[in-house]
Amino acid sequence: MNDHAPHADHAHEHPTWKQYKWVALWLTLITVFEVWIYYTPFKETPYYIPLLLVLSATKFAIVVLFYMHLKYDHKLFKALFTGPLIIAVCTLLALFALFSHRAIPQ
Amino acid sequence: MASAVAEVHEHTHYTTTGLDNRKVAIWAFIGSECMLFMSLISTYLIYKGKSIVGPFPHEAWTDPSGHVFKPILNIPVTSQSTFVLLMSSLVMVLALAAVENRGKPGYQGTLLGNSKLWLAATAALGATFLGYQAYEFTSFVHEGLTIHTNLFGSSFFTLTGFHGAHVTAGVLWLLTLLSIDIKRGLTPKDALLVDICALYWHFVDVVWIAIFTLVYLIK
Amino acid sequence: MATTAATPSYEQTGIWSWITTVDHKRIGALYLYTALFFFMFGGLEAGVIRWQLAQPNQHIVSAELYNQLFTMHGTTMIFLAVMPLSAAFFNFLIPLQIGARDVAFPRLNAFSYWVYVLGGTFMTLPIFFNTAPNGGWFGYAPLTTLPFSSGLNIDFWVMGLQILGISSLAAAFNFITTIINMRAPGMTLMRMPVFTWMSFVVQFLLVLAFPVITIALVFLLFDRFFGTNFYEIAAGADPLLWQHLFWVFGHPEVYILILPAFGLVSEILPTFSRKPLFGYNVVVYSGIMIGFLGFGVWAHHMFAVGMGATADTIFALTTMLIGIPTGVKIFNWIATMWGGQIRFTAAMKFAIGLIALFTIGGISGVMHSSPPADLQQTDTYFVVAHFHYVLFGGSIMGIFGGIYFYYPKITGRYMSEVLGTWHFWCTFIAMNLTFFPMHFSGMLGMPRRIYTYDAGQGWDTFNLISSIGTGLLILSTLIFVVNFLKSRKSGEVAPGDAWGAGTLEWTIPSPPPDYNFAEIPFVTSRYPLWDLKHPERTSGIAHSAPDVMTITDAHATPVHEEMGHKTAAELGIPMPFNTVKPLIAAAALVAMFGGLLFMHTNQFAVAMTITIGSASLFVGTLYAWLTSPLE
Amino acid sequence: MPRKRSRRLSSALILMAGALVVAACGEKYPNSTFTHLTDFNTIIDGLWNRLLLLGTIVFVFVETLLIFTIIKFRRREGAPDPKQTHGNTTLEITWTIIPALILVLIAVPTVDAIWKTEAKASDSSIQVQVIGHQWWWEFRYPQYGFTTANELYLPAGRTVNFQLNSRDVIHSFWTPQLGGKRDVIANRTNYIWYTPDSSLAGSVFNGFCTEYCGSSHANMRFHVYAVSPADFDSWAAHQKENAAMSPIVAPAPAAPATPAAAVKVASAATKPAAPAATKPAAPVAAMPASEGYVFPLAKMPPHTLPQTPFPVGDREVKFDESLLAGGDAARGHELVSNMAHMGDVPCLTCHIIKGEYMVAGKQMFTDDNAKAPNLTHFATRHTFAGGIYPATPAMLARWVKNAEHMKPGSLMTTLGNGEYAPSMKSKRTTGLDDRQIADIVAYLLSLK
Ligand code: HEA
Ligand code: HEA
Ligand code: HEC
Ligand code: CUA
Ligand SMILES: [Cu+2]
Repeated sequence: MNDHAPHADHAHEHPTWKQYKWVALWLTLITVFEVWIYYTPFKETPYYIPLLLVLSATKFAIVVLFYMHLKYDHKLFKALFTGPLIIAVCTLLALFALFSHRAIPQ
Repeated sequence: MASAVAEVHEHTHYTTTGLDNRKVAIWAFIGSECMLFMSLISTYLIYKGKSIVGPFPHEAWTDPSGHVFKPILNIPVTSQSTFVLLMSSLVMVLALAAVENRGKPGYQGTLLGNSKLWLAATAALGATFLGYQAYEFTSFVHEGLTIHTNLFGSSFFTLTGFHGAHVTAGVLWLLTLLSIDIKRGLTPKDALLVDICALYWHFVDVVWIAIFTLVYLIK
Repeated sequence: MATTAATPSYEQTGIWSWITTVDHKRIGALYLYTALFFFMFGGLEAGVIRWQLAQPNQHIVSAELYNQLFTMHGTTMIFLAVMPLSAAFFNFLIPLQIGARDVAFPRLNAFSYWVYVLGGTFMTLPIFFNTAPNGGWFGYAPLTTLPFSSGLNIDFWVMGLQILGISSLAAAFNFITTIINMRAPGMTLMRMPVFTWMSFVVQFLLVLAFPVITIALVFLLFDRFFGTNFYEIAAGADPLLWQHLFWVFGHPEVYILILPAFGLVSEILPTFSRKPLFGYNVVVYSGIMIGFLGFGVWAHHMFAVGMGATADTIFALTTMLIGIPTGVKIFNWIATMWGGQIRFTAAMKFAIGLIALFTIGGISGVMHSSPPADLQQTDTYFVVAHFHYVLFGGSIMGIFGGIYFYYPKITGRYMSEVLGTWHFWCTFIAMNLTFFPMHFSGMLGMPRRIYTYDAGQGWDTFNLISSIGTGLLILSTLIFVVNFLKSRKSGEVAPGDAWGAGTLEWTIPSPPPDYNFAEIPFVTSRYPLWDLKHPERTSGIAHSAPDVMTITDAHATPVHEEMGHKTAAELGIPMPFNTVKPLIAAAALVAMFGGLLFMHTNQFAVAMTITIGSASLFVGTLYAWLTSPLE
Repeated sequence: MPRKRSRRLSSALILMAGALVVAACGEKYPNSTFTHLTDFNTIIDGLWNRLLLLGTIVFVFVETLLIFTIIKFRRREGAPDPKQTHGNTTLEITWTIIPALILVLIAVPTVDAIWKTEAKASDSSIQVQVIGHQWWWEFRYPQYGFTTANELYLPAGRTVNFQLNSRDVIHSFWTPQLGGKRDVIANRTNYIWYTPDSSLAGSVFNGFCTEYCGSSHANMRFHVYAVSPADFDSWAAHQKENAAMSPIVAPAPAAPATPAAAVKVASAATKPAAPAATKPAAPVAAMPASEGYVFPLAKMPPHTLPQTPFPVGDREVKFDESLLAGGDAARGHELVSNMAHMGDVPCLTCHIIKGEYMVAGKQMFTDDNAKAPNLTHFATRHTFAGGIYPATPAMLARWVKNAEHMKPGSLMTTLGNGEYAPSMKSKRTTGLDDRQIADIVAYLLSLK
């Protein structure tokens, strides 16, 4: 009954097993690195937190782009995900800023 | 929440974009989940350092009776569970590839094509993660941190608990797929069923990536 | 043209067919009736409020009951009346406007409706037992936490909203998918009717805003039932956490309430001006803009909490910015009428009424957006005036207009224009009489949410006028009710193209057959029916047919006015089975929350039995539902 | 026909405007926010005028355009289809830019006013700590070291810096005539400051709680007395002292304090004090000449005198008012502090009266954790219970007898014997009889 199968759905290429392996390797390496620096004096420097944020954002992006194959998928899905993600991140930053400064003079 | 990914057996009609309805819906659902976890994570961050009694995540604490509490978070253990969850994502993509490529050379009859194995492995790794979490929760309770203790306890358990609930739902979903696979075998026509489950599963993984950094590694 | 409305619109009749229906039109109708009922109920509550406040120091209701009344009035109007009224139109119209045979997930749609009805009932019943929610519609913690509200009142509110949130979210995923994926060939995004566009934006607002209140409510629920500390001031909690989370949801929510009305007006004005909408692109983009900016202004509800000058400045500026896209809409609507041939039908009057009244509410909104000035306005009747002008003058006027406009499509008969005219003028005058004086009483010092006040404060006359206006509003709503019910039986019979409008829903019979379109149309412009009947009106817009592939793929045919009526079976169109599973799942879901209540009456075992029992029923039904075929 | 309609529309509008104008002329607006009585309100009112002007311009423009359009372009029978237009970029840009410019005209003074009103208060300001409770206000003067409730004295001409805090839910502090609101929040300290104009000495203002805070949110009001600096100092110096009657050693010589009060009490009571459910009589002041300054009752205009009627129906509190004349302050004094005399919670389990101790022990509370209004100089106050009742004997007696009926939800327990106590959902079988209450009232009114 499904002869006029939805077009375009499978036209895109998926990442391959080779890529999957690399992705997994990178994820592991980054995680190991993150945990490792947690135990180094680097933790006390002001660069620690930004570095961690960058690293986890990288992991986040890798999983979304390859495992969730967003990189290869329809642009609609990119929009459906990045739009909300941006709003969520901005809201989080705004809330964080609102709660972390003592507002009232005196 | 499950309702959002419902209607699994809907037939594939003509669609405007050529995409399947269920896949559109799951992405919308994932977008929505971003806001859900944003609220949980924000609350955790806002309340960090605001508890008036211990235990605390990263600092030791002595209560008025002189009892000393260690910093509560156990990085080595959580690193392991994080690794488990990351690997579950790997086997998840393998499961999807196995179903999608059923019958193709390189998959037919090979390890790579064994979708049942990969589905089972994903579910098992998810369950392992949950086991770690159960261990973590009980040891925290033993160390004096419950959901009632302080702001940290409330926000920590609720945040990680919500994530754990998502993992649980994912494991159930995977087991359902596994049982279908065992019963009648998933074919490339069913790839979408696995795909939407995989998207959900990876998203839950991605949330953990954020939680691991923001909650565990950053002081 | 059809001469009777007796065409059997649906193949089955009887109560059971309604309970098990998965037809988006029937569900839309159910939403409409239910929401109108709740609207009356909320109005009645407002009536008691105004009766109590008509004169100083009155004793119509006790303080406790008054507090329940305004809480339930606000909650009812927003969550049980206006949102579901919008949902009625989403359900009924979106598939028709985009040329689809149903929504993407018909059973999920039924589920949303049943969750809404049961959740609404769950929240409304307690008022008869004097235990209705009493924390205000935004339920500020810590007032709503256990130490300060130990009764069941707030439990009903927390769980009721949680339940309604599930309904809204499920519906929103459904409509997002529907609009993205169920459009007829050629119905590009920029050809969608503006109502569908505004609804599309609203679905995203729902999907992004509701998770936030869900979490805020989960915290409150956990605090109340499981002893967490999220809002527990004794544990050092910050009371502003609730406020921020609530308003991150709450402000997008107000645009959820208004955008559907904007959409309806954008359908009505062109039809009765006999001109296409002026600046279609701009109206669409400004709608998107409003939705997007709506996420960046929430703290304007919190100018008095002491956020500090920087935050006040930022939120003031973002708030003011929203006035621009909204103004653009207003001017485009006026420009649509400009140079037209305006027919003053009841629907058109309400649409024009919206422009006139919403503008007033928008301007007072801009006055709020200036924080120092808002320090004098916030929590006074000036704010009450603002939000009734936008909510009543905006949402409700737009929805009334929509009801007059689409009634013929829904029922096959027109509503009486004479009664409609009476309804409009009574409402218009009464509405101003009720809410305009509140600007004065507010700026002259009257706080909101007070059940009583002393004489001689300078508020007496204004309150009296407001209360008289409310009496008239009730009267005018009764005119509407009579019209609505009477026209069902004896209204003039309407043809498919009831008003000479241009969009797809008017190409099919009124009421539409259950499969909507005998053949999926292919669309070549924004006003397909005008292409057919008044090509001169659309000659200025670009036309283009979709490519042959898509057309054959969808078995689509060019748009023509379908007048005959055959059953789905005769046409060989497969229709979804009716099913009662969504209702069972919804009931189980509501029972799951309801069971928790027994924890607060110290019947822990009962609570757990009910909650776990109905949770299993829910999951079981869900499995059964997902594994049973649709057709 | 449409023309007739629009005429009807405009006549309706005119009628309405007319009605409002009439209403506006007939009434006084004692709580108007449009004042320039403080620096704060002057800034706000200036801003408001700008908002009102621009708002009115936009309003008039849009509505005129709308009415003009619907009249001019109404349908004419048999007319051909109108010219079809689809949009116009120039127009779109115009009606984007012009509102943007108007908003700039609003934004600039707004931002200016934000930074002015949220600047740090000058160091020489009077500090007042405002603490919100369900449903009454605690006012502390840390520079002077005393605490009072529900009535606030401010020296005209000096900047006051309010430091706001709550002990329970969120409240909001508002005196419409003097300044904007600021929320009163637990675990968070807020500030707001303003300078009452020096011409204000001798005036009184109404204040309100404007954040919904539970059952009696409507009954959480207060009064602000602006007084001359000299009067303020005199008042403050007196408030700092112990209560007139305390510390009491022997109950016998109640004489020095009582006569004046007793006379007043008596006279108030003999006037057949306001029957239930009608407007109560004006409060009776107890202002001894030589004591500290007290804002004269006579200078309080009607809108500042509370008019809350006695509760009626199942909330009615019956009290034998003839007993009030015979109230004995000394006996009352003993009752408030002595458990033995009451068989129940004496007043001092919750209230503070400086210099007074519970018979068996210490004062239970300090100002920092007080559960109830400080009563030390209660008789210098003209109103009580969140400013909703005048401090008359008849009112006080009923209050002490059944505060929960007098004020919905009040956290002061019902004390009268045989009274129904809503919070316990039962009738009390112990507690004070009317005689004892009369004594306590006499004592309360002696606390100058
Ligand atoms: C339908 C719902 C709806 C809508 C559409 C709006 C629209 C707006 N609202 Fe309103 N608002 C509410 C519902 C709504 N509001 C509710 C329910 C509350 C109270 C909640 C509670 O406390 O219970 C509230 C409260 C509220 C507050 C908090 C007040 C307080 O508590 O102190 C503020 C503050 O900034 C505000 C601002 C605005 C603004 C700037 C807009 C703008 O979107 C308006 C824009 C429109 C126009 C400006 C008119 C048209 C424009 C032109 C004709 C162009 C030219 C105009 C100018 C240059 C000015 N609103
Ligand atoms: C869409 C939303 C909406 C609508 C339509 C209305 C409509 C009305 N509201 Fe509403 N109102 C709110 C939303 C709304 N309100 C909200 C959010 C609040 C804040 C709550 C809070 O503070 O928490 C509020 C608060 C509020 C207050 C302030 C209470 C307080 O602060 O103490 C007042 C006071 O006058 C009021 C009055 C009215 C009146 C007179 C109407 C009238 O328009 C109602 C007119 C009546 C009807 C339309 C129905 C009449 C019909 C019948 C009775 C027929 C019955 C017959 C049959 C069944 C056959 N409202
Ligand atoms: C359970 C604690 C409690 C006890 C015991 C108690 N009170 Fe109170 N009282 C309160 C509270 C709380 C208020 C504030 C109530 C309000 O305004 O809502 C109050 C208010 C008052 C007021 C009004 C004060 C003002 O300035 O507004 C007076 C007078 C008063 N009490 C007198 C008494 C007397 C006399 C007794 C003993 C016979 C007594 N109270 C016992 C708690 C108590
Ligand atoms: Cu305190 Cu309202
Ligand atoms: Cu808002």
